Amino acid sequence: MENSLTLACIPLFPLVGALLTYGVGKSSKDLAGWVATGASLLSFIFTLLTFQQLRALVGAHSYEVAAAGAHGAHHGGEAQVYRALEAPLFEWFRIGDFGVDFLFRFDSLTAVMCLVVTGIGTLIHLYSIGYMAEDESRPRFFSYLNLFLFSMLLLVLGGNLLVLFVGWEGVGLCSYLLIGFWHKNIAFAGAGRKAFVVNRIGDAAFLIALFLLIQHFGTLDFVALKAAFENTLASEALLTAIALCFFIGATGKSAQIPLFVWLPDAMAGPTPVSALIHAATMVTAGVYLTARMHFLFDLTPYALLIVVCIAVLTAIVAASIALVQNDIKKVLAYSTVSQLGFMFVAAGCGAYWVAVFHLVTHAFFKACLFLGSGSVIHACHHEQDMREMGGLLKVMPWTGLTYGISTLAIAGIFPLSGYFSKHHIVEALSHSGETNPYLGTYEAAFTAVITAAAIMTAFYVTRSFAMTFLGSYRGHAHPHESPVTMVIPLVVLALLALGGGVLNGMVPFQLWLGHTIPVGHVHSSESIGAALLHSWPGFVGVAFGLLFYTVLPQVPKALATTLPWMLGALRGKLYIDELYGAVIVRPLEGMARMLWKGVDQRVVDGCVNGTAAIVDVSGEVVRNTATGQLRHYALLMFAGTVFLIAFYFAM
Amino acid sequence: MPLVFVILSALLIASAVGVILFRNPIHSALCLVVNLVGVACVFAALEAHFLAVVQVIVYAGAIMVLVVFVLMLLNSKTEERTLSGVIQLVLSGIIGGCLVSVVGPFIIEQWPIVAREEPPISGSVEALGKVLYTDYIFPFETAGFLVMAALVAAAMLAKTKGGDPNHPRISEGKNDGTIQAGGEQ
Amino acid sequence: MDEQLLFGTFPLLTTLIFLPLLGAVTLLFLPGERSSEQGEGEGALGLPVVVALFFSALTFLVSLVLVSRFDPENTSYQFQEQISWIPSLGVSYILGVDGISILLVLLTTFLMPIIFLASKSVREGRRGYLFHMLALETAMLGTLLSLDLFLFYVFWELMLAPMYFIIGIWGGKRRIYATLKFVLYTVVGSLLMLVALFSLVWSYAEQSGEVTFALNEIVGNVQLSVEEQLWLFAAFALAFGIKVPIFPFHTWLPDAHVEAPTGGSVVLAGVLLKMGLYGFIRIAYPLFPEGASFFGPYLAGLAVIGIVYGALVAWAQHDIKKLVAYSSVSHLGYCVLGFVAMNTLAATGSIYQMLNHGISTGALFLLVGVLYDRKHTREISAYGGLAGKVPLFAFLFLVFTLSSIALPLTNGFVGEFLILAGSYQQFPTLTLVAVSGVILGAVYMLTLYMKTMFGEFHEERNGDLTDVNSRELMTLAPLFVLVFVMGVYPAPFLGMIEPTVAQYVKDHHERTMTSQNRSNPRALPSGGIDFARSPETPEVESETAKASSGVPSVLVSTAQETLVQQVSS
Amino acid sequence: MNYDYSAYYVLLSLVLFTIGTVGFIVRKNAIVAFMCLELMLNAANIAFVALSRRVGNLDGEIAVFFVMAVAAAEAAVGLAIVIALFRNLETTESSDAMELRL
Repeated sequence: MENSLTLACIPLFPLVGALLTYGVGKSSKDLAGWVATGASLLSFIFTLLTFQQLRALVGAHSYEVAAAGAHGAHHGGEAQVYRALEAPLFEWFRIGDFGVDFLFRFDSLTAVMCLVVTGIGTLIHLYSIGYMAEDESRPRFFSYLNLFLFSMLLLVLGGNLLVLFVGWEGVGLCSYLLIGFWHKNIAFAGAGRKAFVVNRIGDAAFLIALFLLIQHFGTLDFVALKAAFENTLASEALLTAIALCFFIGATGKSAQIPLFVWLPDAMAGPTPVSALIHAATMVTAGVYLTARMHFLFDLTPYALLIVVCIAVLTAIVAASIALVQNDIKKVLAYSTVSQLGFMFVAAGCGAYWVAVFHLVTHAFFKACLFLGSGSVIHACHHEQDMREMGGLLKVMPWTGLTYGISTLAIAGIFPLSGYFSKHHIVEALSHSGETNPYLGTYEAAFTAVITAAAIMTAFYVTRSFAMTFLGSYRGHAHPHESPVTMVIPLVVLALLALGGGVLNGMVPFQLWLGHTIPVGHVHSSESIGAALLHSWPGFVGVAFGLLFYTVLPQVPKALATTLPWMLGALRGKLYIDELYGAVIVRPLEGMARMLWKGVDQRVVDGCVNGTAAIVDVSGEVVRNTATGQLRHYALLMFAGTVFLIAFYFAM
Repeated sequence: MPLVFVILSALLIASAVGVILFRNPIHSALCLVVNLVGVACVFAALEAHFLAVVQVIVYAGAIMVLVVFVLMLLNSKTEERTLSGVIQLVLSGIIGGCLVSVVGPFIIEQWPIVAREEPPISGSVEALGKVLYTDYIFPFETAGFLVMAALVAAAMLAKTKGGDPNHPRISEGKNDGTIQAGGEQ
Repeated sequence: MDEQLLFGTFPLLTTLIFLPLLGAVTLLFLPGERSSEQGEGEGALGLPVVVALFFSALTFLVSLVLVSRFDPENTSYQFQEQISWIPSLGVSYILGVDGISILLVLLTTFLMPIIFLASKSVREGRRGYLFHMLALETAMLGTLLSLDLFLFYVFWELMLAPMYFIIGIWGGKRRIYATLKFVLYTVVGSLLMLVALFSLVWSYAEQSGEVTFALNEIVGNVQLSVEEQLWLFAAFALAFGIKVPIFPFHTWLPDAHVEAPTGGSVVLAGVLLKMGLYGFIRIAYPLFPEGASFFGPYLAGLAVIGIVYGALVAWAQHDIKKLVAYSSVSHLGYCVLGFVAMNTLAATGSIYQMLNHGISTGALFLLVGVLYDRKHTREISAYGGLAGKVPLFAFLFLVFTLSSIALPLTNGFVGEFLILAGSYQQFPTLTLVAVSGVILGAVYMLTLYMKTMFGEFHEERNGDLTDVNSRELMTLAPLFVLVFVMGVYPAPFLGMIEPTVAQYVKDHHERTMTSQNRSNPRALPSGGIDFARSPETPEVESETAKASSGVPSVLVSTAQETLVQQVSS
Repeated sequence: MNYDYSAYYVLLSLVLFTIGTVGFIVRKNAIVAFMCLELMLNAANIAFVALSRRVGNLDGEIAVFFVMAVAAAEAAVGLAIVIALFRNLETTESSDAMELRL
């Protein structure tokens, strides 16, 4: 470990930026965006500097491993020596022997996450300058955006689970604020609240996991935990419980079944927010957490089975809902849920590096897709319904082109980035039985489902592309190409989506991550023909998508009329929101009202007021003995005295 | 049992009953005078001569004059006999009977009639005075204060109306019994 | 040396307690305010407020001196003062401060100037209001600092009178009902406490031959049978439980909060509620370890019910103040749970959370007061969309809301985390239920925030609303700063609490052991006593063998506690 | 040989006291009630004197002296109260004075 000053500066810039932006925004609203972008850029630059430091630190060692890898030697994470940069800021709190430091740690995994967060963050800041140009309260927007960056960096830089949790909750807060950014619309604010509350459910489970760790291991530091887990005697039940608690936390943040309902609603926020938070960074925090806690998950094959089950289910369900959505952002939102499912499939199979790989490529193409959709929405005067679009490729070529590239990337077509990561996921799933006996049983079924999900993915993105950019314009606005600040990020992201595949080999991504997480075999590269063959789900999906929404529009209509119940169910998002409303939210609300009106006011206060009433009534009765007549008092007093005397003598 | 005692107690009880049963307050007062004089006789029979004299002077002389004076002044009317009054009489009579029947035997038992040789103490002026002004000087002075205070109090109470407008008559100072708390919020 | 001489003899605590009372008396001699009230501008505070502010600020400074001279490592009482008061009854005037009470004292003295700054909204009879507030401060400080049971009781009851008038005179529409309910509820408890107090003192007198109310002498020395302990603990617990308030003795709280003037609500939430738990800490637990170990799980159960129940009921409220009041029930549930769990982690968190609750809930009440001053309604439905009209207010409201729902880096998180982490080791199942309060907390607070701050703005209804003015900002700014200071860097605060609490927890477990040993020698296996004294015995190793070798001693003590529980059951 | 009959005197005093109490309860007229009070005081006085003789010292007789002083004071204040009552309520009946009733 080595201390690093630049590391400490990475999250500092967005924090200062957040405050500064708001201050600057008072005088100049336009300047605010540039200040925020500058802060984000500085953060990116410092991440690069720190990244260089880490590379120097890992240095020679890493080449050794690379050389060994080239020989196809059998090696995994165990051969690697863990190297990281640290920035211990201060001791957060210490009770007895249990202490938590405010500590940043920068290892190879964090480096990847940091680069993605700050890099894409900067691009989206830049994009937002154009996108939000006409909004009155854009200083607030940029301030929140910087605050989000700060929280996200805390999340990935945190050297222990509690600092991670700070970021974890922080991004939840920023997500809340940004979803409800246009707070005049109470539905948008409600969506923000929903996101926060659903996330909180996950966070509660996260907290329970922390309590279990504190109780049984006495530390929350990743390095210490890893060491403790290596030769732990703890029962598998306990480990599974901890792992599942973390996974529930992850389902909240990363929108997996059953806690995915907030993400589609989160599209109420401005589109850059959807791109940054709800596609590229925050929602991947769950995946990051799983990768980070790999030493725990590796010990609990049963928990991993559950992870994969949930992930596969999420992938297919979300993909099927995305098939029929007409709101362009909703399509992308469900797509994100589905893609996060893919990532969790990889993580659940123990191929954490694949999950992170897909996380990175997904960040590229999904951010690009969202920004593209934002560009379209911007052009169509905040129209989000794809039925009111069409033929936009001619008017906005840059947007259309970048959107198209990303479409192919997410479809998983060789040689775009999406192919590599997705292929590895399917690969990892089909080999998962080797390491995890539980998974072995369901391997084939899972692989089939995930392939189906991949086909659907290709289909619905192509559908959105076709409905938006091909054909003829069906809306009433006058669309135009977006300003240059919006186009530049699009182009950069499209290039990244296009060339992200270099991470699979040309840049030793797998080995790099191997310094932190187990990466298994280094796969030998395949021939181009095999690769094209392996991307068949993408081709199938894209082909059908293009066919149905350009040449044969009657086919989907016919399908809709033959299977109306299915369309209704998918349009209605499988009625999961309604189900939660009926099963959880409304009963709880009813219970709250019942507890207040029934228990609090009737039972408890009834007892209190009843006691008071009894006293009151008995006072009313006894009061009648006080006639105000002196003689009556005297009589009573006399009788009492005589009684007492008689009593005395009787004793 | 000496004859004197029998006669005196008959007189005393009769006059006491008279006090409470006569409906005209004047008659009651006259009975009370008889009773007070009877008590003085009892004192004399118990050889407390000084007290017997004081009794006549203070009670019969001073207090009764005051009472009769007030009776005349206020022109008290004859009480009417009401049912509730009778009930009250019966009730309190029963309770009183209980008291006597409970405590009476105890008294008889407690101080049985005994013969004794030494002469009884003398309640003469000197003896009483000696004790009063030596052992009981402080209580005596306190009693003096008490009487003085009572006089002042009586004077204050009996002061005629129309003096101080800040102290209205009780009946005028109507109060609805609620506490005026704070201002309206 | 000189300094030591000066402070060694100077009755710092007495000064602290009676300085506010001096201020209150001074207020009585000020010229009448009838004339000054009318000519008063919006900016001017008026002479009575300035005087009250001066005295409370002075008290705050004295308490700062106290804190600066306080030695956190010393776990016994510091700055002790002892004067015989009623010798024939063994009553003395004993004061002292330790790591548990010092920050509560600081919180009290810190909140009072803020309350005085906010007292502008009291329109009529402001001098009386200030007088009662200052008297209340004396009573609260006295309760926190007294180490004599009788003195404690006197101050405890003394707290009631000013609060009675504050709610009863300067309160809202149903103030008479609320204040009577508040007083009667509390008095029921404190009467039982008085009886238990005398019972305790007399039985100690029988045992030792001297009548004394001194806490230090009785604690640890008094020998009571299990049955006596249970009864006496129950009596004290009822008194303190009503004050906390623990479910189901909480219904006075919403009424009192809703009807009290802003300052009254702040002091009620900020300090008065803590007195209940403080009573548990200072009196009930040390005196009756047996009763504590018997009732502890029940208290924890009630606390958890309070957490969930308070949160749910808060969710159903239409009145902002009532909502915040019920949230207090929920938050105090955490504090009780943490303390009852009786390990260093949770108990420290509990005391820390008491401070946090004082700050964040106090601030929320101040904010509600700001709204109420302007629009004279507390109905949630009367507001909406305020974020656009009053951005600064909305921002502050957001920050304190987040502090209330324990977002990390605000003060609430540290306390809540420590409490839950600690209590999980003692009451796993109950804590799991309590964690749902974390979710519900977000639900009701964010619902409140959404309904008041977001959505359509009623122009015709709230168009004349003005943002937080500089005076109100001055009241909120210190709290705002503290929210973050205590959330980001709690070490100095925890450092003051933790050593004392660690010692306290250790003492408590020792007392429980000896008490059990004494009352029922056979119940405890002979190894058990040694076990309590030396945590390094082999039994411990085997107990905790599951965990890795580097398990810190906090956790070993947990294992011990579970054993204690097993033995006692 | 003297015989001590003090028990009978005390018994007499008990009877007189009881009659006085009954009178106080029965009579509405405040002045008569007041007179009944005097009866009760006198009854007590008899007991004092009788028992003083029995015990053999003068303390009982001294007590009588003080009772008389108190009775005098009481007479002064009591009658003044009756006059005040009459002035305010135009009555001397104690049953009419009930304004302080709840």
